[in-house]
Amino acid sequence: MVEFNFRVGGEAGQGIQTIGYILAKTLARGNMHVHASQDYESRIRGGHNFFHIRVSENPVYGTSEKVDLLIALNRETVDLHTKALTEKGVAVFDGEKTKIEKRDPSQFDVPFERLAVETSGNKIFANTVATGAALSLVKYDFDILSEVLTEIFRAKSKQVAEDNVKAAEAGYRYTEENFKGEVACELKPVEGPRRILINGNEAVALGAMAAGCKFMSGYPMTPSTGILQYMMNKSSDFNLVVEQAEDEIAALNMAIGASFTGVRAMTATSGGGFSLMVEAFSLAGMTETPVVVVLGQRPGPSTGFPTRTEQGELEFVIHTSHGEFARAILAPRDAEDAFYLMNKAFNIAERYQIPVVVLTDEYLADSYWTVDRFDFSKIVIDRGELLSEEEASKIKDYVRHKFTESGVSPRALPGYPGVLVVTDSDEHTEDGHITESAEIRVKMVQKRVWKTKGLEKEMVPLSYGPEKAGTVFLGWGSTYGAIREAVDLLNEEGFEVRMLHFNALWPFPTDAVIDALKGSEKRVMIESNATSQLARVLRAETGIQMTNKILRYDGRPITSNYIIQAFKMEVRA
Amino acid sequence: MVEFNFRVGGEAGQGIQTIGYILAKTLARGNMHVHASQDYESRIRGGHNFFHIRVSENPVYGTSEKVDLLIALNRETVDLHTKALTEKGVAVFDGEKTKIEKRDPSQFDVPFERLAVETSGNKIFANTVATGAALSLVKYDFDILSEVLTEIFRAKSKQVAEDNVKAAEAGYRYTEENFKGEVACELKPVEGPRRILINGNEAVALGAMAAGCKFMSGYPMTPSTGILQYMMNKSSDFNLVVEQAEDEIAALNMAIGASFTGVRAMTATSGGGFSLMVEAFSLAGMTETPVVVVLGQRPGPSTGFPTRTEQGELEFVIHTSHGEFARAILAPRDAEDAFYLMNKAFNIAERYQIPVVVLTDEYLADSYWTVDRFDFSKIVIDRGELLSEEEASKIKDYVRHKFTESGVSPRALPGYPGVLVVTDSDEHTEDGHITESAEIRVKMVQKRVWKTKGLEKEMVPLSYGPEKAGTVFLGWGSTYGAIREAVDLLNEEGFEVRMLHFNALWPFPTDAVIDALKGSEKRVMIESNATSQLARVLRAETGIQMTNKILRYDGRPITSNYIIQAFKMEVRA
Amino acid sequence: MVTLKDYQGGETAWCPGCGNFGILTAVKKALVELEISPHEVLMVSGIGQAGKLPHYMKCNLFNGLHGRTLPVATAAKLANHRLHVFAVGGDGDGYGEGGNHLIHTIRRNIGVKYLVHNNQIYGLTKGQASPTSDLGFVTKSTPRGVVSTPLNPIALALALGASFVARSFSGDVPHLVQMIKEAVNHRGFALIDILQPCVIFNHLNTFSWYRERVYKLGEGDYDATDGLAAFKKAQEWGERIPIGVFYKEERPALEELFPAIEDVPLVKQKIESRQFEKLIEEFM
Amino acid sequence: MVTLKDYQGGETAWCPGCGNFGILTAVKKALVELEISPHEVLMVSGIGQAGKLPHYMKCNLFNGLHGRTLPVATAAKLANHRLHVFAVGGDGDGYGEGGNHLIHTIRRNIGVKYLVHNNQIYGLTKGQASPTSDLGFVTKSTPRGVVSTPLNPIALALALGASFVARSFSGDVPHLVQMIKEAVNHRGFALIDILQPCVIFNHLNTFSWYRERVYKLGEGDYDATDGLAAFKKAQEWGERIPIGVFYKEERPALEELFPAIEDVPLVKQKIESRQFEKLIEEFM
Ligand SMILES: Cc1ncc(C[n+]2csc(CCOP(=O)(O)OP(=O)(O)O)c2C)c(N)n1
Ligand SMILES: Cc1ncc(C[n+]2csc(CCOP(=O)(O)OP(=O)(O)O)c2C)c(N)n1
Ligand code: SF4
Ligand code: SF4
Ligand SMILES: [Mg+2]
Ligand SMILES: [Mg+2]
Repeated sequence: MVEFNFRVGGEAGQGIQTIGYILAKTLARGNMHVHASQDYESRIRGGHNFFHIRVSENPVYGTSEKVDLLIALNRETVDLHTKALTEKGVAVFDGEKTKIEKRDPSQFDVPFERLAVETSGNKIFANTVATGAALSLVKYDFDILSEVLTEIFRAKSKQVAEDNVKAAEAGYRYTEENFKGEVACELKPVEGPRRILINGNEAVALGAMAAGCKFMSGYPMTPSTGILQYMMNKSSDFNLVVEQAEDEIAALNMAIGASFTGVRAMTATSGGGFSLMVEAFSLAGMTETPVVVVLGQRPGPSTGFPTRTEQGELEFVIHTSHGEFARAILAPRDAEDAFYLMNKAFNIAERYQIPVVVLTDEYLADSYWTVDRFDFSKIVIDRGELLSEEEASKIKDYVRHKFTESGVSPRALPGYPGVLVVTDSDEHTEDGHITESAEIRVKMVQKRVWKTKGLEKEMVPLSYGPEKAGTVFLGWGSTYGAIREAVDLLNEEGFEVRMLHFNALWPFPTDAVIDALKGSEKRVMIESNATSQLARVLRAETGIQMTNKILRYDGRPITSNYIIQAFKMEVRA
Repeated sequence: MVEFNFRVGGEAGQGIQTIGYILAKTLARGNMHVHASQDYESRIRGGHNFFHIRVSENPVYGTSEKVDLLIALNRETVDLHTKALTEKGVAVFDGEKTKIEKRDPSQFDVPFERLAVETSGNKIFANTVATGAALSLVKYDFDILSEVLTEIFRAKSKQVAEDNVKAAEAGYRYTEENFKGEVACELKPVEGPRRILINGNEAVALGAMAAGCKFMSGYPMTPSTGILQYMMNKSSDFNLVVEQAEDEIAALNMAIGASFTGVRAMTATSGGGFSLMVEAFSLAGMTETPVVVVLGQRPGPSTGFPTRTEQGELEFVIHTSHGEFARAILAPRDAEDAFYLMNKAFNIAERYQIPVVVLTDEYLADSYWTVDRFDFSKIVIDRGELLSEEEASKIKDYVRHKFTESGVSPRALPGYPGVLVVTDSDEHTEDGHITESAEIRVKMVQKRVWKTKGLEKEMVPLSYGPEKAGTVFLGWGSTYGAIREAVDLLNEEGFEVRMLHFNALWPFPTDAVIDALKGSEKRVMIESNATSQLARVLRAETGIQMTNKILRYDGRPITSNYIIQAFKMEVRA
Repeated sequence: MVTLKDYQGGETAWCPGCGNFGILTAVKKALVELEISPHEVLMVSGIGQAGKLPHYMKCNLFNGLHGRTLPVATAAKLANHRLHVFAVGGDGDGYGEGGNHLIHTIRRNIGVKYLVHNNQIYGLTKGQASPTSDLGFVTKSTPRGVVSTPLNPIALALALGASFVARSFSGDVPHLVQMIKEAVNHRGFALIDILQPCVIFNHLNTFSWYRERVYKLGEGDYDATDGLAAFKKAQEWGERIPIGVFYKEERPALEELFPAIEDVPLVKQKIESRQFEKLIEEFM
Repeated sequence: MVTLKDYQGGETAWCPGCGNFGILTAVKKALVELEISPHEVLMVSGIGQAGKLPHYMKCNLFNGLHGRTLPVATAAKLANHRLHVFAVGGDGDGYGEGGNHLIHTIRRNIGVKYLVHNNQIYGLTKGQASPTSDLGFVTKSTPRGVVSTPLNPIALALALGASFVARSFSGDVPHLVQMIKEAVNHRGFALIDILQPCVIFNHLNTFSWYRERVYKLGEGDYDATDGLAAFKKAQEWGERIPIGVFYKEERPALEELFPAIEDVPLVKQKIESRQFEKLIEEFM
């Protein structure tokens, strides 16, 4: 078994996400590698959504266009996705509810609703019937499904859990008995470590919490709302203060206020919300207050495509806000990377006393990966030049913005006896009070702009693939999985391709990039945007120009297949 | 007479601006070329401010560090500026009020207050006495001063005007009688056309009005408040609607609302205010609503140096807002350029249906230039694809965002019978309604990103100086005067230097720049910022790297002298 | 003659049973009864379920940003005061993100009619607390229940000296039609806070919850010109919820106060650059 | 013992005679009388003349953005609720640019004490109308006089259910000291709107204008626990202007409602990454 792709489709409100998640979790429980992504519209009911699950014994890094098993909760799903079915692909649906004229062998009709009513007394269990049917088609171990269902629905009540198991079983048995066709392959649990199944937002939230973030303020906005909600839900049990702000302006100003007072603080939003935070971002720069902003990109401009994906904000965040000051920009590759990068983000923020942007996107936020259990021993909290009460009390005439060789000033906190912490959004002297002095201005600008010197050495891009390959695929953030797979597949086909991938973009690692691109003949920038932003940044910083670009900006994620096709059509040609 | 420099200094609230303006106006009335700049603090009373006037028979393009005549309204002014006095420089002050121990020949004591009380009965006329004294020192025609004073104060009352003239005369006569020293030169009116004396803000406002801007919404913020206030003051007489918004978010959203409804509309702010407009800027991009935003730069980040100057927002505005869409960026060189560029800004905004940023700065906003009377016959109103009621009524099924070859869609206005104008900040179909379609998305992105194609040809930088010179000084916006003068002076000294100067920066004129920089050996970027933003933009767009940079970021304007010194120390070395 | 057909729009993306449908019906009805044609109407809407309303009818539409309807609508009215300008948005949009504009738009008394679909929840983002969510209400963003005092839009508007303040209920279409008509006929700014059940995310303030509680002002001896009485009435929320016009006052609308547009709407005025030539004298 | 000397700051940049001086004196006096040490105080101030106040005394200071004091102060209080957190700003800052935060901060009832220097003008930007400028007042931005209804901060706060609403006058330092002390001792959010003459740009609402008009609440039979009476009183402006506590109500402050900080201030809590390891089970 190389891989198998499930897709669950239907209207918003039909419970697609639940079926999909249960399927993914059940497969992950069999120690397989799972990746799941979501395609949904900005509405609560109706329209067309789908949930795509890719599963394999080998690692899967991204999503796919292929479908081996389609679970169609409505007619439209059959219409839209049948063409994506692989040779042995099967579409399963409730023929009593979903009228489909042409019956071809790829279509398998299971009376989801009827079985639900018959076994569990309520048609709301129809989706669970479908789940059972789907796993039966690939001959997956029913006990695992039963275990997962029980776990998930136990929270509601024992009865609900039991009813779900019964419904699943009905679907499973019905399929065993009635399905006469063939599916691409069977799936069974494999030996190996049990992995966690987690999406980008959850990984970001958990990463932030593990990194010691204690304060989160946010305003709901797709695709980052999940971060706010996850942390909110854990706030009572884990001593977090999480506050829904009145708007994004308040959200970032709050995070800055909390951080100034001494706790690690963050906010999360998307492009439109970030646009409202731009003024406060500059405030963090001026007052040298560490803060982490998660920006979940979605296609803009303006409201754009609220529930879809894009990488349209790279140059915006590099250059955002009036005035000049240091910042750091990270862009996680996947859920695993997101967890550990959050730790890095908070450490950088405090070590350099700067705002840090973590650029995710809708694809990353909403997608699930199976990941090795996070290793908490790798979490290191480095609060930089944060002074304890005792340390601060030893300093005579403490001043917040002291000139130092590194540009970073020791940081005391308000409330320390004998110490006053003063800062200002106006240009200020070392003691934080307003100044009009030209001399101090120059020193303060230098401090704020260049204090991250050396940090670019920690922003190393990842090199992958045959070292000598003349063709280099470049990319950043959530395109990692797709590019990596494309590199593997192309090399298998005999092409010589390697990858240079960034999860840390600013300060830009100029030397490392120049070095990594030595000897390259074709340099192909792969981005989910229309203007190839990293290509422009890279040229500005290194002078090196791309020879080709593979771009996607229809709101859908880049896949390995998309890259390979574009490569063959345009780059190789 | 090559040139003569006056400087008036004192505390905020002492009326320095008034003396300065009257002096400048009186000199301009003598058909001389005048440039005046201001240095002031963010406070209403106290501190130290000065007003610098440079006057010459030949054009003067920028400010200067030299002082030939210092009018000191307090002791501090003498202390701070005496070292700037030229060889024959004179400081005039009121010795009865301002205690100065060391009396050297450069110091001339005029009892401003006493003469004011004696002649006009009130010490508030002391400043006018000082003005008279100053002009007497250079033997300037008193009648012109008398004329200007009368014009200015007549508005208050005939009595006030007369009292001012009497006070000025007292100062003038006292000086004639008592001054025994020498000044650098005498000043007298010259033949030639009478020019206007106007500052950057006034030129922007007047330019906007002449360009047909009928709606202005703003929130006060230095250095752009003057634009709001000027237009507000003229609104009743010239049928403008000018509204003070509750915040900058409202200000830009209002301008967009007015423009959507069909009137040319603008807002003006500085960096901090612009940061709050970023979200709405993206809205203008998405809804293809023309709008002009004047961004008067001041040193950031954050509140920064509210009353000082910088060019820190170039990359910010090029890359601002989430998502990708076309915009244009202009940066006037001086007051004259500002007037005409506002016309260009409004035309571009409507021709391409995009937001346009006009980047000024505090130095430009607050500085005065003598300028040839504006030529209104050069003002051309080009509203692009704006449909009249009649034109629109002929279109069957009018849609606002029609795909066209140019990317620009004919624009109808709400209220046209039989036509509905629909637009959306969400991704939309041609008819302006929300869509989730990948195909339409791609076409709409292409439309919004590339509709300005060809516009870069209108963004030609200005070449100045000996064509063959291997050294090129590059700069943008308000540094024009200083760079131009530096080029002239260096060529006079035997250096071979030319200038490439931008008043239009985006879309970037890549070909023109590559062309203009052919054969250059040294490329020196001159900017009022710390990171040399245009250098990075230029490299990103052309691959060409600067060999040297001359930067200033202490909040004070770049002068020709500053450039020449840096050139000799760093570039030539 | 204007008919409902003129206002017939395309497919909706709301959930079946949503309270928004009643508002859509009422808006169309009111406009028809007022004999206003679609091209004379400009709706400025925000982001949220409510903000989609104008897409589902026919009229000029600027569907702008979450929370920013009012500045756009204000300027549109000033640019062409012959248009009937409406602002349409949700409670999150208008009372959360857009709170500052609400305050200052009320102060301006601009002739914009503001319809707030108040479902006491963030609908489009799937169920977080809104500024009007009731105390204790458990939502996705308030697992321990709402603790902030709910925003009382009626009291707020009254405190700011609003000239027209009303509440209606999307379950009572005739009443809402009446309110909209009165608002349109009012001089200046009109706020209509519309109780709108969200059948998906708000299981507290449901159709029946509202229906059991609402009663109409103005059927007894209520005097809608007495500001203090209105403020007192505005405090009623819980067992009984008054709907109707709380307060109404006649005074000039902002668009009447600009000399520039006394005669001709701004958008109809010619651009005459040369008229500014006379200003040059000031700089000579 | 805390003395005035402990609060002695550097040189001021205000105009001679400015009403801000009285506020500075009162703030220092109140803190001394409350025996609060400078290091226990955090002032979050905005941009404007008012926002400079904390620079002229000694305390912890975050001088942030124009209009954005309240979110910063709110979060600071949540991060360390043992601090005495004040927000300080002008009328433009707090009622103009920052209006939305005021609304929602009042709803939260966070234990922040908010001092608004209300000079009915934009001082630092040299004299434009502010939201509280009186009708008809001619300023640099209102050559035809103010036409928008002035914002009544007292009425606004009451409408939003504020738990402590007061007005004072910078010309009556003892009164202001008293108000600040009551505010500090109050549980939750306290708004003190302070009438503050701007001697340069506001020649209408001068020291003597205010002095002739202000009178003290609470010297008669005024009941500061009756919201409706307070709202009625809040309408008084013109011939007579009441100062004092308009309304006061005891209820939990926001910082009391977070389980996370019931015992120990957030900033004093250890960072323990490993505690989250148990959450991993949810993803297995
Ligand atoms: C600046 C900004 N922040 C957040 C969002 C995300 N968002 C879209 S709708 C919405 C809330 C919707 O609630 P409400 O305004 O009450 O409208 P409803 O959907 O309930 O009708 C939010 C937060 C956005 N579009 N823009
Ligand atoms: C976002 C932003 N907009 C505008 C300004 C410019 N600004 C500085 S102070 C001020 C107004 C001051 O008025 P107020 O808040 O009443 O304070 P006052 O000076 O009267 O005490 C303004 C508009 C700014 N600093 N930031
Ligand atoms: S989520 Fe609620 S408000 Fe939105 S359409 Fe559905 S029922 Fe209506
Ligand atoms: S301008 Fe007004 S408020 Fe500002 S310091 Fe001067 S008197 Fe005070
Ligand atoms: Mg809502
Ligand atoms: Mg003020």
